[in-house]
Amino acid sequence: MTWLPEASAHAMRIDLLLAGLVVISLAVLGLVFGLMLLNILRFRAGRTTAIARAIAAHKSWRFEIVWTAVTLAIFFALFLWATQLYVVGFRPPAGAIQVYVTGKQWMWKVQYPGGQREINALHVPAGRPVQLLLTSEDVIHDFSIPVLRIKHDVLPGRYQSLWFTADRTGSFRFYCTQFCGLAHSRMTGTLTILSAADYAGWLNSTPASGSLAATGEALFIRSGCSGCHASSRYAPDAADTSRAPSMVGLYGSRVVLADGRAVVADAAFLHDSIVDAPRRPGASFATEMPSFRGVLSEDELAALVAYLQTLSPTLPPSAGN
Amino acid sequence: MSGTLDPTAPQRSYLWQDGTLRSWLLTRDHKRIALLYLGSITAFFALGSVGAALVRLQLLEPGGTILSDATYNRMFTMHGVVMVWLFLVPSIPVTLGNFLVPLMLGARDLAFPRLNLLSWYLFVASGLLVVYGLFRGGLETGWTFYTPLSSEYTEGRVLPVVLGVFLNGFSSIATGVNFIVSIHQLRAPGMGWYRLPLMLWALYATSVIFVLATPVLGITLLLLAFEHLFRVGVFDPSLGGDPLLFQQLFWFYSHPAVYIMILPGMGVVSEIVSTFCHKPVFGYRFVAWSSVSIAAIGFVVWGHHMFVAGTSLYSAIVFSMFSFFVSVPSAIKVFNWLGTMHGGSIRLDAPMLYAMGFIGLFTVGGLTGLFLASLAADVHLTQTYFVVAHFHYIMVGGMVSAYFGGLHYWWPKITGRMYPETWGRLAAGLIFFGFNLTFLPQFILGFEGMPRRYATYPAQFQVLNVLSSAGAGILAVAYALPLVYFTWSLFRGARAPDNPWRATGLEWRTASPPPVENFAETPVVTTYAYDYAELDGRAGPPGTAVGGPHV
Amino acid sequence: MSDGSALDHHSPYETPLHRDETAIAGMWLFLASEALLFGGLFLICLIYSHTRAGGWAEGVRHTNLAIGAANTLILITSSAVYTMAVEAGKRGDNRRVVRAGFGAAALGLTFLALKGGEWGQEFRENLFPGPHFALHGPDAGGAQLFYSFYFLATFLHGMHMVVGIGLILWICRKARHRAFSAAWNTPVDIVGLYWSFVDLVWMLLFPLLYLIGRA
Amino acid sequence: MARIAACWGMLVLLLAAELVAARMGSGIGVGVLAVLMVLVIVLGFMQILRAPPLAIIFALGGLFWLTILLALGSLDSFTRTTVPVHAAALPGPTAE
Repeated sequence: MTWLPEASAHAMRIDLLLAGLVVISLAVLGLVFGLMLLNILRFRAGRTTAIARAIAAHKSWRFEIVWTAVTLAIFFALFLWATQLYVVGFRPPAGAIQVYVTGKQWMWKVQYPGGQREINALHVPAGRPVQLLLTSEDVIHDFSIPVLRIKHDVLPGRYQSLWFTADRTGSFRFYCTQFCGLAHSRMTGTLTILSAADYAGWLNSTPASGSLAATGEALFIRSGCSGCHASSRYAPDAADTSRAPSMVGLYGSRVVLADGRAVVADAAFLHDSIVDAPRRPGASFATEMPSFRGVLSEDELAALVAYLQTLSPTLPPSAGN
Repeated sequence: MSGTLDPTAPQRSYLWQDGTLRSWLLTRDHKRIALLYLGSITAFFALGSVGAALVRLQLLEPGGTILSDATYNRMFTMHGVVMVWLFLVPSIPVTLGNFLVPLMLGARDLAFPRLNLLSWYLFVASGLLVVYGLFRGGLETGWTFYTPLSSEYTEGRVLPVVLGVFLNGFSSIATGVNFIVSIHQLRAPGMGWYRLPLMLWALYATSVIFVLATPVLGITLLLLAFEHLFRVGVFDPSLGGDPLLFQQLFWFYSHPAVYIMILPGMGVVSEIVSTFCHKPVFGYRFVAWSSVSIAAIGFVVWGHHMFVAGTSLYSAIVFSMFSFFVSVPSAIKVFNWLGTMHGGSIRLDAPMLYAMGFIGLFTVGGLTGLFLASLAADVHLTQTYFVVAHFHYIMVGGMVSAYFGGLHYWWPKITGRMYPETWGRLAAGLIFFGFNLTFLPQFILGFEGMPRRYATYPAQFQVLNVLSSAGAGILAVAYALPLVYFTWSLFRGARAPDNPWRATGLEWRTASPPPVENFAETPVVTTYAYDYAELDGRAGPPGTAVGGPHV
Repeated sequence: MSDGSALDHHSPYETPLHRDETAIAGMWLFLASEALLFGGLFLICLIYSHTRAGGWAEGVRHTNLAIGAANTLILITSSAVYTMAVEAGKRGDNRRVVRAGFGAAALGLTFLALKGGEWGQEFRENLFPGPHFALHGPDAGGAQLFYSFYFLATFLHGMHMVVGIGLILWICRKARHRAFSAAWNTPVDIVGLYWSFVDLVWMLLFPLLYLIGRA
Repeated sequence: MARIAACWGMLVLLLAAELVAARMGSGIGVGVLAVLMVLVIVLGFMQILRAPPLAIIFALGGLFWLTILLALGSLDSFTRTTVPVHAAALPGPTAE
């Protein structure tokens, strides 16, 4: 397990605050446990001679004043330190890239100023302030990005703002952290921080809106496929195929079936596999895929297949099934 | 239990005065009501623990193989609802408190004995209603019932659970009214406010919260029930309603409820530490007033549950500042317990071990509370496992340790039997170890960003989760131990003398177990609460402790 | 408590006076608790009547002022009549307790009957919030919030009325058996506190539901 | 008896004044009159001043906590700036 990375200057400042809190806590803990231990060692019944206890009882108020005052002073300093870092969140800089994020049971829809849309994924450039405008279509969600040390609840009926300037490229996870019902723990996604040039390239290569593949992506989430199948190259769990095979690069690859035949996973194979999942030799997955016969319409299957094809970008998409 | 019936006992104890079931179910005796409560909350504690066990088993694997998402969500909701309202909130007040308040006051009973019995029936009814809702259909909103999830988007059984908790509130209010009025009106002759045991100060402060915070929960749940029933209501965002208002009202009760849980524990620890150090509590008045100020300031900090919820900046700043203030009186208490130990004559019997466990674990819980009171740090840590670990340190590490310590400490008085000391110490040690193994890793998980209430989680968190689950296994064994040896002691335990710990306090001046009237004649108080010199003078020179207080 | 002024053997009290004072103090404490119960409702009203002022006021304008004002008058009178029962109880005059008690209870029932009529009218006019809500326009949402508040507040107050009337009838039954005396009349007093409190809550609900924002 | 009649008379007068104030559109006036009515009931009918001192403490305590609830509970709503989402805007603005 690696330590949680810091992907912004703000994250570093928060970690400094946390470190300060940890140091203070350890000091107090050391004091409390140390005194407890010392007292036990020195004052065990039968081990100690009588000490002037009455004095302690009558002079207590001096100690009380001292430790009350010291605690208050430390607390006040902490309060100021933490508050000043919090206020920053309420003051987004002018000129930030505004990205709309909508939470919905149980997925995140992301929309960029240029009309690009994504599901459960967020691409941002490093070095430029980004402001997320968050709202929900149903219950309260929460958009949490641990590597940036920020989160905010996402409420129906109003916009919440969350802003940051990332300074480290890479792919990280974001979560829904406000309990939102059945598939709450599946409502996660990938934050991809790109260099400015990569970001521009990504914007250009991403279709603006409404394509068949985009519909398929939404279906992939809504029908529960994403609960088991990995579908993102960048996601931290892209390698996790314990529950089901990954969809990344599946289209066009060779698949060995239970009877030993090897077939190329083309559009028809994808279509039939969704309707009735094939058995694979030697593979032991934690979950068994249900049949989707009659659950998904043909239009929906087409959209799903179109989406799966985009996960193998080096191959040209077929003309459907 | 009739095996321990002893007709030759010199005094007719409250336990065997009249052994019929009817006499128990219609009793107005605060001591019997305490035992009725003890039985009920033990059952609910077991039920809540089953929920916890299933949650921890599920989290052994990142993919969560043993429960479906839906079942997992129901289980943590069940764990939360049962533990909070059917165990933690009532625990010490209704068992030890019911038993001890009149005894410590030198009174025959509480001010309103019939109200006391009614409160037990309300409690049982509410418990059954909640359990019915949780098991016939289930509920998956978490114990916080946030709208609009709980009002308009859940298929769960909101109504029975919410109405159960609503009823439960009336049981709490009845207990609170009873305690406050009793402490005002029924003190024995000579017992001034500064002669009250600190346990009573703590219970008084707790009762203030019972009486003044619980009704707000009541109205909040009624509003929620209305909205769930008619699918439209005052929190409905589609009408321009504000779901955060539900949270404001909910936390107006539920944050002070944390102090309902911890204040009685602090009272118990004050009693135990003083007795087992054979020394007056250091800074009595500060400890006493810190209870009252915790209860008072505890009412104005609820907004710290909502720092990322979308409340205003001003509100966040005000609540953050108050949240820092509320930890000052808690710190005062911890330092005063340590001051009490200094120069005492310390005996490490099981109750003292539990009390020291409380001090240590509560300190960790309090310090991590500072992280969450600090605005910017809270933004990163809230709603993750850090919060889960933090409040378990307060409620389980702190409160449950104190509850077990109190049970051991007063067990001889309640039952007239001694528990086996070695087993008591073993269980105390095991609880401390198992608890830390369970919840320390969760602080790290929280910092790493693992959200709470997740049925599945990314594989990178597995190691710490396995550690935590292993600790939970140890904790389960440790909690089962007292159940076994307490039961054993009812039949085979040594007879308890009236004052086995050489403690001050009026409850130790009567028989173990006490007679129905509590005291043969009304005791008269002539000295302050922890006057060991007077006690040793009365009892003659102590035979067991060399370091007795000869000044 | 049924055996009048004597203390029963289990009672934790020194003297009857001690017991009676304790009971009255306990009732006040319970009323403080009740005040916080309604406090949650008042908070809702305080906030929405500002943040959703337009819709809220529109809701207020649609309430039936005539019935509301009549009910206020009835409740004032009922509370006054029951206070006479309390005075009679202090003198040990059981007959007057019965008479005043029945009077207060009858007025209370009248209040509930009028309230029920008002509710019926509102249901017919589709003022109960939901998909068929009668008011439309930009402020309809706020008006629905108001009516959610209105129905819950009047329901809760109505439940308190029902409990109060039940308690008064219980007092009347005891008084008919000549249970009270100049030495012992605490239950009459305590029920009086409760009844006046229910009255007091209405004195606050009435302006909030019918008056403020009406003009 | 005279006390009860006087209180009743005062309450009726206050109610009438309340109706007049409401007609004039004075919300504050209505509020003040309502508080006066509550005072008449607490002092006249419930006779708080003749209750045991403990009762007065409890009543003041309840009032104090009620104030906390109303003051701190409304703090957030009255200091918050809310950007509402209009139903039409939900699919997302296309041009920014």
